[in-house]
Amino acid sequence: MDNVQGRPVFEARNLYKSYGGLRATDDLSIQLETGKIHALIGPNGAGKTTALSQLSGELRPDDGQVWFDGQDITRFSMPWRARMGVARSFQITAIFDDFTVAENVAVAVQSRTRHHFSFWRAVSRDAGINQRAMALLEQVGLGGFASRRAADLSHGQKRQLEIAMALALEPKVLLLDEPMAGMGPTESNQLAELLEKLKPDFAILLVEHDMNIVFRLADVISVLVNGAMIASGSVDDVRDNEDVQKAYLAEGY
Amino acid sequence: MLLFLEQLLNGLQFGVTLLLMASGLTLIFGIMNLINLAHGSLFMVGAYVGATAIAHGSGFFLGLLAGVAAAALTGMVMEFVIMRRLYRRDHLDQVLATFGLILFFNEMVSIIWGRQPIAMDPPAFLSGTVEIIPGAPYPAFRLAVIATGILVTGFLYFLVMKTRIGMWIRAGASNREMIGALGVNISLLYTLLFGFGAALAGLAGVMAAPFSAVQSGMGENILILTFVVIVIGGIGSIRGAVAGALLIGLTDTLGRVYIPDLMRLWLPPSVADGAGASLASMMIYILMAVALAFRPRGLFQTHG
Amino acid sequence: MLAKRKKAALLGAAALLMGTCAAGISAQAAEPVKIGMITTLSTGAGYLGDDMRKGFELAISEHDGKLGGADIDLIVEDDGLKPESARQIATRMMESEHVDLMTGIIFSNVAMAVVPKVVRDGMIYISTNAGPSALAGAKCNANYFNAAYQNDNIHEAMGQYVQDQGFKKVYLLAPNYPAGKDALAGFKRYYKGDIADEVYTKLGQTDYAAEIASLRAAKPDAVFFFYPGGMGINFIKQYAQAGLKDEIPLFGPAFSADEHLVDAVGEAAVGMKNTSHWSPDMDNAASKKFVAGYFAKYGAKPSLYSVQGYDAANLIGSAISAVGGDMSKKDDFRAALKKADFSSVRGNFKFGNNNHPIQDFYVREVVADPDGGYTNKLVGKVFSNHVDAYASECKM
Amino acid sequence: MAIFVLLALVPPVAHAFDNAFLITMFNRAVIYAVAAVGLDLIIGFGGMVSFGHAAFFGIGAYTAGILGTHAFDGSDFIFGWTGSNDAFVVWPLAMLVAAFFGLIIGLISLRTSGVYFIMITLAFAQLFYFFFVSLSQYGGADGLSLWDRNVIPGLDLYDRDTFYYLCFAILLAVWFLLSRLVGSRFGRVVIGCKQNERRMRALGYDPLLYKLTAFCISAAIGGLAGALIANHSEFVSPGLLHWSRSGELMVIVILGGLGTLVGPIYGALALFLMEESLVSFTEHWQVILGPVLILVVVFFRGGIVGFLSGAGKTTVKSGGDHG
Repeated sequence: MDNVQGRPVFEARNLYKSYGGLRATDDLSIQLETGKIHALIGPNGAGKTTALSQLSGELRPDDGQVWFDGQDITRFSMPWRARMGVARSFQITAIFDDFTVAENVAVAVQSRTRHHFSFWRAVSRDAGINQRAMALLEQVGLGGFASRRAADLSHGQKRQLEIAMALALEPKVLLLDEPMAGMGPTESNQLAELLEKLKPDFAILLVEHDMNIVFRLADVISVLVNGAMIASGSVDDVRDNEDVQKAYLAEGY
Repeated sequence: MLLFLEQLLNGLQFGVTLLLMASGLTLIFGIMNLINLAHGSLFMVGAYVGATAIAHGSGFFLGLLAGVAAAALTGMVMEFVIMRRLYRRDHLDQVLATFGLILFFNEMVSIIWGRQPIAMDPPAFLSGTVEIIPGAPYPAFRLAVIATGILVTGFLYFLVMKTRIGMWIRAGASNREMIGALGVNISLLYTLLFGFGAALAGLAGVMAAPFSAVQSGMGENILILTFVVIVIGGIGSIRGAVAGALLIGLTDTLGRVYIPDLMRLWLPPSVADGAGASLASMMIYILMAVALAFRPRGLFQTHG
Repeated sequence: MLAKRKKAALLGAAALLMGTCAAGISAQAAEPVKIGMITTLSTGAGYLGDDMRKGFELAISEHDGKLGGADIDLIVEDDGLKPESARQIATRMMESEHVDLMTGIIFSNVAMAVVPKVVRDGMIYISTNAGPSALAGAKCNANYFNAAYQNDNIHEAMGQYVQDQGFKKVYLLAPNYPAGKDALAGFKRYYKGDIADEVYTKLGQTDYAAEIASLRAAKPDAVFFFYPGGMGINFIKQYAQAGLKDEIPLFGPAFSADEHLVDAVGEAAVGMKNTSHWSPDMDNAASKKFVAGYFAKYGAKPSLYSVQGYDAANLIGSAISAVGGDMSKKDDFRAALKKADFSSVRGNFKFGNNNHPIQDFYVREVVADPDGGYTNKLVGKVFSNHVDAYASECKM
Repeated sequence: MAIFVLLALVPPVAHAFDNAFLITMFNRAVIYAVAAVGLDLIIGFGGMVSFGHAAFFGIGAYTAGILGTHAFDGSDFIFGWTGSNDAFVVWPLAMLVAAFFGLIIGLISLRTSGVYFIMITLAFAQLFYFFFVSLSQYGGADGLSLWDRNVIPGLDLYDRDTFYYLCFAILLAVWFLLSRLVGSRFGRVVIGCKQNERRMRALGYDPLLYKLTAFCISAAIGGLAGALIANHSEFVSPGLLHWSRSGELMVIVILGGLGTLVGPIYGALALFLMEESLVSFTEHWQVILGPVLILVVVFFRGGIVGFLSGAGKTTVKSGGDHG
């Protein structure tokens, strides 16, 4: 992590994306810095997931650029960006149900290594991969569940597993799409603590609904309404912004 | 030019037969998310029952009705006994179970009717020709097939676009959960819808019987073409089925006639005729591969 | 519980295995001459094999279940017009049922899958219909006898007839498979006029609307078509429905106008000229006895396929009697077959150097049968003692 | 692995009963099992429901048939090469040609998913079916006789037992290699793609690459099985590529147990034994096979292997999500 503090490691410049006549992303610019959590909030349908998909490479913007580590990666696919160090999690839990918990992480760890086209050696006995996977599971607090089938985990544990899989990519940037969705207060709290612990080493974009969590974790907050960013700044700035209050009141928050 | 128009009519006639098959299949797929390989068996049941009834002196219209009713009934029984267990299964299971149904039906008709094809003649009042294009007398029964196809398509359009049932169907095709929220008795609706699709297949079977061999396995050739039609059109889309059916009907007919001629421009006639006939038989599959290579979900995709 | 299931499954598999073995053994214990008949009984062409079998069985029943004095065990299997299933059946007949000789194949493509293999393995094969050119020329075999015709013959006869009748512009149609191409080649060997067009359709095609439209536009003065079985029924009907029957005359080989086919087509076929090596109204004692016997036994008119089955059975009978029922005398049996010492319903019949028939060919016309239905009537003779075009290539 | 012992015992048992046809029949089952094990790799592990696998089977068979024809009559095949009868040339080539067409078909088909994939693979198989139907210089619809079986120095492939054990050894080898493969790094990626392709992309994998490789491997195995069946029946025809043959291969996989690799071997045996024993009861044996198949699909999801291990594996809808 040799990034100088204060210079963005990941940056979106003037992204546009529309579907038919509908503007889903309207001149969105955002910067992520190592050691900071940048929260992206907004009412339902504001285009948060669409924006995140463009950052992760799953969707291509109609216009605008995405920069990572001083390189224009706008035309890079999601797998390519993931290998470079841009990891994401999904709003709807996306794990491999039929794999064990350890295998879930192992397949992510394997992504960092080469030799995917090895057809002969049993990956289940690959010490390098397995040890790293176990270490990551310990880190997110799933050390005791390694050999359980992933589908049998609780919801909160699945979300933790997703974080472990993202971390396995040894990314510089973490794009987290509502990681606390569907969690109880205790689980949310645990995950928040984990994110705080991870914060110094990563540039994190956090899409989140739960304002308490956002206010607790975020260094910078950006507010998205109808695809456009109506405010961006520190927690206090955004909390006092009239436009933001209006937008949220209209939604009934 | 005269010849070309006549060939267009031939292509259209084949196209509407495909359309009768395709519209039922695509509705069933769109709403129930079910691949039914046994749809061709319903076509066969319709043809057999229709031809048998007419051979026993029922008269054409009663025979037609018998064929359609038999197919619809078979379809509803099929749905009630087997298909409803498969809605929530993956496509692989559906393919295999309905493949099993094909084996069963093909063998069943050869037990009942024997292994040799049975013949059916067009009714006397449609056995002549009509000069719809001056100078080119065209068989009246084929015109009747085209007319039936157009009428049924019109009816389908009305049903899907203008009625309450149609609203459910459209809702179901675009959002499967929503249909449950509308408070409709889904399992009854599904059985009826399946029966309706089967009736269309049966109708296609009876209408096609005079110019096909009514025999065990007759459903499979048209079934594969029907799948090509709905896959090119976009599964679940009636508009896609119409476009696909016409495209395939015309490509097949015109290809058969004109590709050998085209090949003679480059090849000696003895080679060109055989090669042209071969290329013509591959043409629709090439068309499908090309269409899907550029539009992986068909021309009129309904499912995102 | 689990162990039990496994046991049950293995026992089941073992039982199936034993069952299959036992079937093989019990079949082996029988003594009569075993004839393996592979033929086409299903699909639109199923009646071809069925007629052939009926002819064959008629000959057996006329001799009280015997041929040439020996009891006959006739094993009949349907090939479904699939070469690969015929090949499997042939293997089973040879390896499991140990038949003494084989016969029955209708279609050339099926024959080509089976015959070269079985005759090379020493099996004697007598063809009751298919006569592919490949087996008549350089690849002829001492174990292979054709009791029907060489494929090209009947088409050649029609080529000659159409030429003699003075037609100048003929339209040709056949399915796109090797026998279809051979048919048109055979026709063109003797017809020297113009070809309006030469069209090959998909094998098994049932709807000929597009082809008929093109045909009409080409304005030929005659049409020659080779569509056996269900294809022929559909073609002739649709030809009449398109209003062409009285405008342009149809000509074909007997396969396009056999007794079943014309009955199924009905009025639309009347007047159609076709060539054959036999006709139901032929004036010889064997033929008359055969037609009467066939009708008495099956209540139906025999077709050329029935004739070929009947003649083949009698041919086999003549050879069995020559070896006194001892099928191990292979050389004597072959020599006896080659003599063709039986009375054919076709009149003239002998084998050429390539074990293919040398026989006469006739033109027939489809007429309404006074006894109901439709039938063929002799019009005239085209070839006498006709030898096929490949005999000279056979070094036998 | 009771099944392997059972298969190894077929020739001695058949000789004991003096019924050589049993070996011929089991040999067919063994060859179909080779193709089905290969198919299980992509359906059971990769989630790619190929309804056109008979294409590769046929391509392999025709490779052997065409090369054999030229070797037999000494005519030119291509660039002055007169074909070959050498199994060490023909069989690898059959695999290579099948893999090559697997690559092309896969490249186009894998752009689609769900039903579209099922149907486009079917369409490609039809394309090849009609191609061989019209390939008149090699028999067209009539098919092609293999005048001589392929040659392996020191082995007599015309000997029933030798050929049987050779095919059996190939089945063992294919089964073993694929068992290693599905446990390897590559295998894990392929299985991951089946479960959640989007997640795999987010983890930095390009699914197309891995699925395509698996598809080609499966095609190559199908090609090898095709070359074997050509030798077995000494005859090749478009019937090998008929769509119902693709269905049959899928039936074998499901009947035996999807995603187990050993299952398809049970499946092939079960199907052929069922056919042979039902045929002796009634020529209409498919009227029984059809419903049996439906029962297996509806109630014994795990197939024979699932039944033997005491649990019907239930699979949730995965490939067919059209939301």
